Amino acid sequence: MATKKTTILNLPEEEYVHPGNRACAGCGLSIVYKTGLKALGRDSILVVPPSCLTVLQGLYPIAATQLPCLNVTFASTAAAATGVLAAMRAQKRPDVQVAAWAGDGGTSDIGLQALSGACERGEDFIFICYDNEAYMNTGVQRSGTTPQHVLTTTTPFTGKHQRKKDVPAIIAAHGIDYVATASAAYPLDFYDKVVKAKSIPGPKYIHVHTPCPAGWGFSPRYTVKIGRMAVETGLFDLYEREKGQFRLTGASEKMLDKKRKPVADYFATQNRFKGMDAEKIRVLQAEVDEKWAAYEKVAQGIC
Amino acid sequence: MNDVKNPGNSGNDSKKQEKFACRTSHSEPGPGDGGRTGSWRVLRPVIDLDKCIPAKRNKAACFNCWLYCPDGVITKTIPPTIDYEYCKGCEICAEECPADAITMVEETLILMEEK
Amino acid sequence: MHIIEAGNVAAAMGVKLAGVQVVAAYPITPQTPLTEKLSELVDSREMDAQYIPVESEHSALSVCIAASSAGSRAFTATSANGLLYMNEQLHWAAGARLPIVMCVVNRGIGAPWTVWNDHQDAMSQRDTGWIQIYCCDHQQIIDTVIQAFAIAETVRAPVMVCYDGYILSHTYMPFDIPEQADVEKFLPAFTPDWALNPQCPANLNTVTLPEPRADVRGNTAPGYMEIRHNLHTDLRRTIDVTADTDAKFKDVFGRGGQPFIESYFCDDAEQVVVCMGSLSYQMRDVVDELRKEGVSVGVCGLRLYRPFPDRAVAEALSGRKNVFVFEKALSYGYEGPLFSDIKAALYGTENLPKIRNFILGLGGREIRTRALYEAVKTACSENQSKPHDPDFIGLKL
Amino acid sequence: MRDDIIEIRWHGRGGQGAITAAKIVANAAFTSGYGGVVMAPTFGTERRGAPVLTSLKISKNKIYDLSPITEPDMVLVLDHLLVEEVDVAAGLKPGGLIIINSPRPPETFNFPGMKIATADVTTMSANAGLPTGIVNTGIIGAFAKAAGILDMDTLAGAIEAEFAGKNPEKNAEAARMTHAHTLIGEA
Repeated sequence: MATKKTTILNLPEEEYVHPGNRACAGCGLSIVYKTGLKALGRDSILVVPPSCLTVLQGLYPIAATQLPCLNVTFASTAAAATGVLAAMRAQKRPDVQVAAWAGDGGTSDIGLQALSGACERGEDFIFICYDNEAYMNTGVQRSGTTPQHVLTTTTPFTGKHQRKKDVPAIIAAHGIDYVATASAAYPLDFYDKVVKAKSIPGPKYIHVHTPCPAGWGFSPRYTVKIGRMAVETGLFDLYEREKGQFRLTGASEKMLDKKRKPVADYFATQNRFKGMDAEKIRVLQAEVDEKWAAYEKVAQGIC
Repeated sequence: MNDVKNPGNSGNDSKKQEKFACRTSHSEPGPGDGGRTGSWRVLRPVIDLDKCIPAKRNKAACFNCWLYCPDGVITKTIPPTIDYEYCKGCEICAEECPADAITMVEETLILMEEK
Repeated sequence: MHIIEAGNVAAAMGVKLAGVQVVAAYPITPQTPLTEKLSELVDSREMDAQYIPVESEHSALSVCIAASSAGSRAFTATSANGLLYMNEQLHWAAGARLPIVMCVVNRGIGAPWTVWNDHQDAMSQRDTGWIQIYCCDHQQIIDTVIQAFAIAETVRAPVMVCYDGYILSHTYMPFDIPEQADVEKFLPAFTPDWALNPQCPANLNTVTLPEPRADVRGNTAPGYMEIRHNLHTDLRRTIDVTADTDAKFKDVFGRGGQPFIESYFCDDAEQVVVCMGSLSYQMRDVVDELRKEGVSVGVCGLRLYRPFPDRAVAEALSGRKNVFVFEKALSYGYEGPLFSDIKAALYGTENLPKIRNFILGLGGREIRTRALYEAVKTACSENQSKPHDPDFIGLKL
Repeated sequence: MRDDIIEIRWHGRGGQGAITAAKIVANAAFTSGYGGVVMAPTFGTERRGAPVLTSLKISKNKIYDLSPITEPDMVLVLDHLLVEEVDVAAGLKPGGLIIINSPRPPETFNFPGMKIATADVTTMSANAGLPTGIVNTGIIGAFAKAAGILDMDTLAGAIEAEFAGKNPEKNAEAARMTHAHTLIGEA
């Protein structure tokens, strides 16, 4: 793509999130949120269901966010975004950017029906799912996007038996023009994706991987490092699907020419993977290898 | 047939209504919703300006600490500064600094020094 | 101008006249023709509104909540299980103090499935903080939809306009369509005191603590309990607002005058029948017949169910010999919900009437005027109080 | 319960337009000074081709009882085959009127104590230029002739208003032609 990449030096300095908010120290969402709001800009309205972001944004009557935001019920996020859009059309204010920010539970589980409806109707908004891979706000329960074998408070001993739900693929199946993934470890890549999404009409979906020190069991110091490892092991991939065209981006694109780190290294950094054994790791490594073999074929033009 | 009176509940049915107050539950933006979150900190990030890249070169460069700070308490200035009032001490800046310019210092030691 | 149309069309015409900007709805019998009519009006550009064909009732009300929060006049409609699917959003809309109007085309609730009329759907939602007004004919439907926006926007609370599924929704009868200019005189454009706006950012409906807390300027903002108390006191005041709105409507359109209770032959009545919706008009034929026979009976058709006009109810009923409450809903394991409210309103008044509760018409069980006549006549002659355990009319056990 | 209400029941098949016919008569009644007009289709699910009912009540006074008709003053049958399938005379008041779309004369129908009127609406409507099987406007002509409550010109006006932009003249003509060819049997 010809669009110029943003660098740290030209990333806007203005902050839209006040300090002294209630996010945990080292929160991956916080990194993504402050960067995403820079990309969205002042002329935006946010829609947020219950999630860690509800807490980060502050308790009545003080708000940590400097953009207008509508807090809505868990299942209603994308429908509420639709309602804001309808009001903006009715009031002839088409320039206002509407963006929904939901967690993985609010997206992949309880919010999926409304999201699917909004995508099918072609609502002109950006839906950002920040994926910390469990219900963190309620204290780490499994969600649809919790990876296999992860220990949560509702999968306490033998881990989650099922695989991670591929939400971006589900949303892409609606035939919308922009679906992308991103990571808290690569804020500039995320920033550029949000900026690009703003220029595309219709529904846009961005799925962001946000490591969670408390829920995943690692020191807050390593939030960025662990996010980066998820990409470098090939477990979580950065990509865009623009008008159906898939391409890896940023660090994941570079991984095509590099040797990936073993997934075992990533699992070793977090307490939530304590239930892993050699056989489980072997199977997961094989799955990642297979996925990347397919990426390489696509990159070489062999489909 | 309109024979039953329909009295209101205020007792003074004909009196003009006092305007209803705005009841929207809206929060206004401001810092420190969570209080002075600097108190959450156990370790304090301290920047060694001899190592810090923008400080050393005296020009805009690096700013990884600013980019990754989840709480937006580090400035994109030469040299970068940290707002200890709100810094939660997560250590991401120290971890991500490519020049190892940020060290985490025990708050208790700093408090003792200040005394 | 008078036209002969179905009740659902009367509702749609009211929505159009009220200048609704955002409509979101999901089809459900017997509300569907209303939804179809509104999409037809929007698609043909007879109505300048955004019509959102949502994927569920939950989303229908979500769209209205958001559109209203962003400062647009919003409308939805549903029935039965659709209303129940909205339940969470009903509380949310009222808590957020949004002047949304919704038509509830009353229908029984599953399981087992029924598509026919009773009042269980709306009455089971009475504690959601919504104002509920019941209609007896098509003129009331169109007039009440218009008035509902005036009430909602004055008190900042949502309104349900309830009318009987099929009996009113699908039945054709003549009604007058008010002139657009008159409606605009009665109902000015919606100007919310707060709306989502990038120029003035605020975070709406955030987590609120049990205790009051200082805002960014150091002023004390209410805690959750104060916010709930405000909703309650404002809904109590809504009783007067409903009367004021009715009076203003009568000035412009010449219709109205009985905002809480529509009474028929009540001034000297020893016996009074209380009911809601189309049943209260059907009961007028019974009253006519019994009056011919010398029975002193009248009917009170309750229009405002929430907030409950307790003072008006007490005034209308205390001192009567007998009060019979006929209703199409049940608080299972107790009695008809309206019956409980009526008894509570009478508490502390002097000259307590004898009182009885009759349950009828559940899930569309046909209500023959002859059966109503027999029930009222018998109750009058029995002249006994039965403050507990309702009687069922037309039950075939 | 009230004796000021004329109750008319319509028998047709789903999709045959009985509701539209009843609505046209309702409009004509309202413009003729009947302030109380209530038209109610069968409540519930309707399926194309299956027998359906529509109730029409008209009165000079407001009608409060919206329940379905059980003791009609007259019934209209849009398809004479329905007579074999449905008890069209159910609840009909003694001496009540049955109007049937049929090529057969009234005396061939056996409804003791009732007044029968027939008209070949199907043929008349085709002669008026309507597509085959459209009988819901033609039958209104038979109603005008046999019931004698509303005059043909008012009904024709109501037909034209209902079908504005959709062959109003042909529909009105079907009614007028049927009106001229309606046979009324001895009571």
